[in-house]
Amino acid sequence: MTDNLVTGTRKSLEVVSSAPQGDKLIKKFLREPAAVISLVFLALLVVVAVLAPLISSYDPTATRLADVLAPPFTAEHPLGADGVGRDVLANLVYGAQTSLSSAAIVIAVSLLIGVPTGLLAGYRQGWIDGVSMWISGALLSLPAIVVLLVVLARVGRSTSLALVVFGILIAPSVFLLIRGSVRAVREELYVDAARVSGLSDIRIMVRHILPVVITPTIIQAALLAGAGIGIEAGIAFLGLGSSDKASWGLMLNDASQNIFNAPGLLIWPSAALVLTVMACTLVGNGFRDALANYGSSAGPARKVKAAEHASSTPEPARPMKKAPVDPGDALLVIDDLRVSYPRPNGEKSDVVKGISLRVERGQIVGLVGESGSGKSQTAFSVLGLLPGQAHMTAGTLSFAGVDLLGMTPKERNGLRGARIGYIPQEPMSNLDPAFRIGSQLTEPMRHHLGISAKTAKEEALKLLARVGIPDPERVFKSYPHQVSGGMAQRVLIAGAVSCNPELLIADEPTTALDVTVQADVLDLIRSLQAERGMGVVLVTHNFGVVADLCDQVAVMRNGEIVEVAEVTELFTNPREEYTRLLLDSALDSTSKTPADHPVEADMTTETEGAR
Amino acid sequence: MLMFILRRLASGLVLMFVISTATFFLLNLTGQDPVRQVLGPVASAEQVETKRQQLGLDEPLITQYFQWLGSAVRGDLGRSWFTNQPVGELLSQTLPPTLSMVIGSLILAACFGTLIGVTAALRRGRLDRGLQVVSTLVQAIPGFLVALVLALVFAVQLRMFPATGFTAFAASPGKWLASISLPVIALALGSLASIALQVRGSMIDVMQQDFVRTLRSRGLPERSVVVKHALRSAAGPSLTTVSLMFIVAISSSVIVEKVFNIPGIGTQANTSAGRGDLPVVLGIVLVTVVLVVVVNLLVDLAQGWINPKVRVS
Amino acid sequence: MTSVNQTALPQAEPLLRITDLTVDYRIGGFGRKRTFRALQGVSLDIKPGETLGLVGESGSGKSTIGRAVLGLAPVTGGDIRFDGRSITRLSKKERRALSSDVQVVFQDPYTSLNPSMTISDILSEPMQVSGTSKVDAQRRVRELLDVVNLPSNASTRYPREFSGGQRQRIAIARSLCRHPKLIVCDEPVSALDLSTQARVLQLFSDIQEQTGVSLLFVTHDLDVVRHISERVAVMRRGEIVETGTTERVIAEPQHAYTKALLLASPIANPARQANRRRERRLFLDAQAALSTAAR
Amino acid sequence: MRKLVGIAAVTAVMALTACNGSSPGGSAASTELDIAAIGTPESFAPGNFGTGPTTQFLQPVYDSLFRNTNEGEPAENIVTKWSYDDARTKLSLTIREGVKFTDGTPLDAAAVKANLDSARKGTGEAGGQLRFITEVAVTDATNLTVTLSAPDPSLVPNLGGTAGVLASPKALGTPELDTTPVGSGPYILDAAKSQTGIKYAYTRNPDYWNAKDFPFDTVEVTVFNDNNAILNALRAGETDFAVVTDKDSNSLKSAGLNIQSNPAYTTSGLYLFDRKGSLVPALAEPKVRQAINMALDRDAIHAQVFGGKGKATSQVLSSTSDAYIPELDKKYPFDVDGAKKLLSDAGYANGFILPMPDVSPIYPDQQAAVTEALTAIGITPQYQPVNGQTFISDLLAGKYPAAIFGLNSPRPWDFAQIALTPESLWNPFHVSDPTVVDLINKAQGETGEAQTETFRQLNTYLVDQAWFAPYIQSDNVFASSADITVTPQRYSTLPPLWGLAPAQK
Repeated sequence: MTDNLVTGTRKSLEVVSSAPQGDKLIKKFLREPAAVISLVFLALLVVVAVLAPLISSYDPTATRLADVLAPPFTAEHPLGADGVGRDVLANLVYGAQTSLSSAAIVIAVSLLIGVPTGLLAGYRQGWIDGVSMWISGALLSLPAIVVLLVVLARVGRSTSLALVVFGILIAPSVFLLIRGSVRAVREELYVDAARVSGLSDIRIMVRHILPVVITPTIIQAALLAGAGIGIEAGIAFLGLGSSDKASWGLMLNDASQNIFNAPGLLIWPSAALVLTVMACTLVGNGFRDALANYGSSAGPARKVKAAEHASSTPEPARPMKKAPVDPGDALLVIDDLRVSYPRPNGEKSDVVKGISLRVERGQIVGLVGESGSGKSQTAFSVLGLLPGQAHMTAGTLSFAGVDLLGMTPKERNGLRGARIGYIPQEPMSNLDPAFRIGSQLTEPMRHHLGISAKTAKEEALKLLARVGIPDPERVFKSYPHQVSGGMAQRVLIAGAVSCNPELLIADEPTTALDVTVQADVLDLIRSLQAERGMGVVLVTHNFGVVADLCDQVAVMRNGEIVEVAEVTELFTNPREEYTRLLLDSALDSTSKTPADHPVEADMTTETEGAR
Repeated sequence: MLMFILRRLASGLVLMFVISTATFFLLNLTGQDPVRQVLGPVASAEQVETKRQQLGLDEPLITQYFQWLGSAVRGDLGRSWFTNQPVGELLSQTLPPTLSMVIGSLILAACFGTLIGVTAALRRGRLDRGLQVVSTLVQAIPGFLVALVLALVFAVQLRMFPATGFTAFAASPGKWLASISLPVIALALGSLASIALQVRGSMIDVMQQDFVRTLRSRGLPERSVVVKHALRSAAGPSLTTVSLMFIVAISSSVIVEKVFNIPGIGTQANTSAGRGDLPVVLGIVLVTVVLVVVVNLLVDLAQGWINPKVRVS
Repeated sequence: MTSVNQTALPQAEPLLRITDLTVDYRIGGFGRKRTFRALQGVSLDIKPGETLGLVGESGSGKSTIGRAVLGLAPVTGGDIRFDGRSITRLSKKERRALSSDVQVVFQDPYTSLNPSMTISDILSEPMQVSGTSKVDAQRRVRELLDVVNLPSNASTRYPREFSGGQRQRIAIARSLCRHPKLIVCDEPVSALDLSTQARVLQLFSDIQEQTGVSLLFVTHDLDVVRHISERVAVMRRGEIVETGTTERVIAEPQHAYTKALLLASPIANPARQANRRRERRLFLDAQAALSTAAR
Repeated sequence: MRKLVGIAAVTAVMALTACNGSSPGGSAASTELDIAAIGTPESFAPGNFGTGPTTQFLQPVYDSLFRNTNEGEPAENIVTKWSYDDARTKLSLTIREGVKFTDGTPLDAAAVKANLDSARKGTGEAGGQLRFITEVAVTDATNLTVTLSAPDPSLVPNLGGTAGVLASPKALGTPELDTTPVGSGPYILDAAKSQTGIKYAYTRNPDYWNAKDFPFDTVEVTVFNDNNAILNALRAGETDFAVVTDKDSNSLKSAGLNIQSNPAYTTSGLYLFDRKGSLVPALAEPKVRQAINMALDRDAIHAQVFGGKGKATSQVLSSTSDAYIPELDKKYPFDVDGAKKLLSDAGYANGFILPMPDVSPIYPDQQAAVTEALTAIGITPQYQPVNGQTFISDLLAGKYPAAIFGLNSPRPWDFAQIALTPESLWNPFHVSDPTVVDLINKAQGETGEAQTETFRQLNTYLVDQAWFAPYIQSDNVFASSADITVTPQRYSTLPPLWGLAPAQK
């Protein structure tokens, strides 16, 4: 049970950064049927516990010899009586009281210890943090039962004592959660902003940190409740708890003693226990999921990311309305490409709305647009790497005269890396941190070219030297975190061209780089392209990069291509208003000041984006 | 690397010291006379005094503590007050059954949990939802209930496995496997569900990582992407879970050993704590802490293997 | 629109003077200590109503200067004087008092606003600290929204309902709420789309014109600097390599690094970019020859 | 992925079938005896152990001086001839010749003396049974005399139990003897297969003088901590013999096990220790104690709590002994109104509060029954949480005025010794009643019919005065596999090792 709490802690932490306000969260929560049912169940349980005297007229601890193992479903004992003649129903409902109060004790103790220490350690850091982390680690590495046994053996049977001890032992889960949340929030810029605004530490704590900590604490409390109820039952079952109160654990103990005489006795307490613990977990998880979904919809940038999940490439479908376009001898032909994502409310949101594009062999085509214009989605469509739930259709999607749409995922995979190369945007996050750069370079080569490990290594070293890495041997042996961002991007470029692809798809290949490195990388891409005669699709938002590299430019906006032109033509004589607006926004000395285009103040039409 | 191991071991030593000290004084807290307990009601006051001297309990508590600590450091954990058996010998007898069970259950839980978690993460849909429901259910079922039912069905009714007892591996590997099968399953079930959920979660996260897309863009076979690359990265958080599970499994073994009458460290802890057999309880506490320290160290080393970045710090 | 005009200071007296500033970050946690020197003896001045652009690549220490001025970075040496008095080491209380004069706009519009607070709360929070009444604060919020070209009904909404550019406007409004004399702008437009970037920069210019506030404008983009600031300081590896008027630095860079920076930035004009590329090639070859000769 | 799952499943199935192949075959072979025990032996050093369940661990390795017959009468074993002097304070013993301990030491008179001397210093119940011995004198290699401070009617039968076991004089006094017995018995403890406190494996002593009485080649005594585990082991055929609860006996019977019940020589009831009224004055009043006796519905308790096993009675002396008087059981019929009347006669019409230890973890159903009975007549039991470790010493220290408890009650003399004299261990408030003391002193010097008569008077007096409120003299229920037969022994709570034999097929 402990492990769940602690892993749960980690999961809860992930949602800390997006603290929502109540009403929306509840709406989200209500969309999780399991959680809602569980919450209703727990509410009913509370009602049952409170109304116990009304539900059963029996004293749960009163025994009647005449009723020993009385059968269930009689008027006298609706659920029968146990091995010492106690009414099962009465024990079940009064047991709910015990279970709920056990949950309360565990929650109270662990929160009382965990929350203040967590706040202190997270906010103060330094030695307080070090010491409390050590203690928390020490507590977590204690086997709970052994400690309970020792304590109970010395102090005597007492459920509440055992629960208090358990609460202390489990307090680190709360501590870690709170500490983690506080640290996460501390790092947030808005806390810095609040500090700069002149807020006192206490005010920052109350206004900015506590609200964020509260929701995960509630989640954790739900999980703690489950653990507390479970441990109470365990203690009672082992005969280490108080015996003067009804308890599901005691019922289980009695039932297990009568397992051959009246196996039916096992059903009621087991069901009550399992359902209650499960309900607590589900409520906790429900809140967490609600929060997690919630957090992910915070910004447009995060939406796509969270929506993406790993799965096989979606089956492409061809819309029936149009006949395929003849690809001719073009390298890449895209016709009427559409990509859409399902929305939570069941509708679809179109991110690419029927675009057409042609890339000739050896040609560099720039795909320019602001964030959300669909340029990256277009690139991924060509690669066949759209996330699982994306829906893609196209009239034509052909590469070097081959119809990509008709291919099996396996055939498609055979093209990737071998004939179509890909350069991603973020150099660091695109290398597998667990593998040496060398093995990440050689693996695709060995797979596609069928060469030996030795040959692959030689090739890789040559490639590394080619992309301008001064010490290929060292980089070959390095892990990604041991090289700089510029180096990593060169490694990724080396990987993209390692199998001599005919088409290179570069998705903002220089955006994450410093400007001097960017210039070097652009030079590298240009020279590689010239050397190998690759066709290149270059996705970028930077007109400088376009001007530097491209032959042909397609300007995208809201999932559509608004203009395609030869590069010089586009810069000297933009046809579309939008292209002009974008060009004017460029801040370099050639452009006019943006003041010529008054800013639209009406926020309902304004869509100021961020990358 | 060596520094790292040494630092962890030093921290482990401190932990051992702190916990054994706490246990020692806790056990002496209530001021009950342990000697009377050892000798039983029949013994005369004189006999009790003799025994007290024999056990060194006439000394002040602090002296007793340092005497114990002194010999513990030299590897002598003393003898049981009740059976006069050397604690070291007792531990060497009770550890194998428990470790067989605990390690067996972790292996089982890790293998099948990973398998199920990965499958659920990749397939999603109905299988995934099913997994989540079943996992929550399984985690909610108390271990003793599982053990009870397993014993009844597979041992008593079907007689597929022994219902009670433990056979040492050295005595008969086949019987050893048979004797730990049911306890291992009983212990593993909950952990298996947690690991499956954990692996599923991290796997889903990893599969969303940029580098996975880039690996795919290199045309690597799906199996290589999933098993070689993604799973390795996803294993990190799950490994931490495994070390926590080890601790939980040691705890749960108290109950499982009781149900299957396995003479392990949990049973011993229960008996000795119950009657206040201080040397034995201290020995058990020490050995569990050592195990936990070692397992945590191994997990950290494994983390380093999985995530080279960790190795540096 | 109330405008706070420049305080009557003689032009020679800078609003912010940083002398020989050194900042060391501690890395590694409990027990093991190592330090990383982020700034090494940096000096610069900002006059009232002036905008100083601070350019450099990632890790050059440019953001650290801003954070040091705000009291968010551990200063190990040197002095920061604001309005004639040292603010290098202030007590928490003094630092809070300073908050009405020195404000900030951060880079990331997504994390710089507390997602659980309404725009009204975010904007009025700094004012409540200084004891402004609720009614006054509400009035000021409306004013501020107007200044940054957001409709007044925005005040009841939450940050996530706004786009990146709009959030940045909210952050700017927050920085303005107590009529500061200096705003530290830490890459405030680098996460924005091109067209948005231009509009936000324009907003900064407008505000400066209206209020006479000084800006310490940290950015990696020389084009941005050219747009916003009269003076520029170029940073590299924790040191300032060159300072001067923006025009002069761009037209005739003195330091090789500045030159490299300028030549690396691509121009949105194919012909001129091709030219610049050639220049850069030549420059780099010359540099290489120089370093070979030196050896 | 599917392939992987498949492989894993196949491995699992193979592992399972492999287990199945080597699953335990049960202990059907007549050469192996598996016994389930619930306690652990305190020690293997003579005098340091108890007299009850410990027997199971000692009998395989130790000979005792006598061997009691199935009727509980002492008979020859190591001692071949014995006699008392007229004052019954000198016991002469003749030792069997040629018996050797397994370490080669001869079992002679000197060895017996060494054992008795050592055992009487022992701290266990067995040692306590030797407390009347003042001297042991060796006459020659095979003869010795035991001198007593006062007559001890139970000495000889006790020397046929654990008080009379003989360990090698070489091992006496060594710490190893606590865990490793060296005796002259039919079996030797196999240390390699044994685990102290958990499992004791015995193999044949090849040189044993009386091997024919011990048909099994090996004996294994396993300690169980959980009742369900015992039931499972019995049902799975992993154990041949175990003591089970009354309630479980029926279901075990239908599972094909032999069920036998035999008096447990334990009187269960409400022990009214505070007869002086030190803590609860009401208990000093005989009418109150009698009322409590009348409040107990013994037949119901017999049927419900003890599954109809054992004997419902209001007497503490064993119903198998001659001191038992059937008529006395009619003295306190279940009569709530009568009990209430007695209470009000004694001046406790409104009842009183009776503090007692909470024994619900061990005797939940007995506690339930007693609570029901006391509550019915207005006495409020107040259960106090008990620390398992200190329960017995708390009882002995007189912390509780009354307790739900069970005392061993074999021969009347033994019961008088442990519970009736003012110094008795189980007379924690040291109540001294001249009638009781006189009767016990009288019986000490008597034998045969005269002694029996004295004990009958004592019994009658105890019941009249309601010294106790017993309800059942319980039975031990033995469950055994169909492969063995079980022959119990009178006055012994467990059948002796020689009482277990392979079933005739």
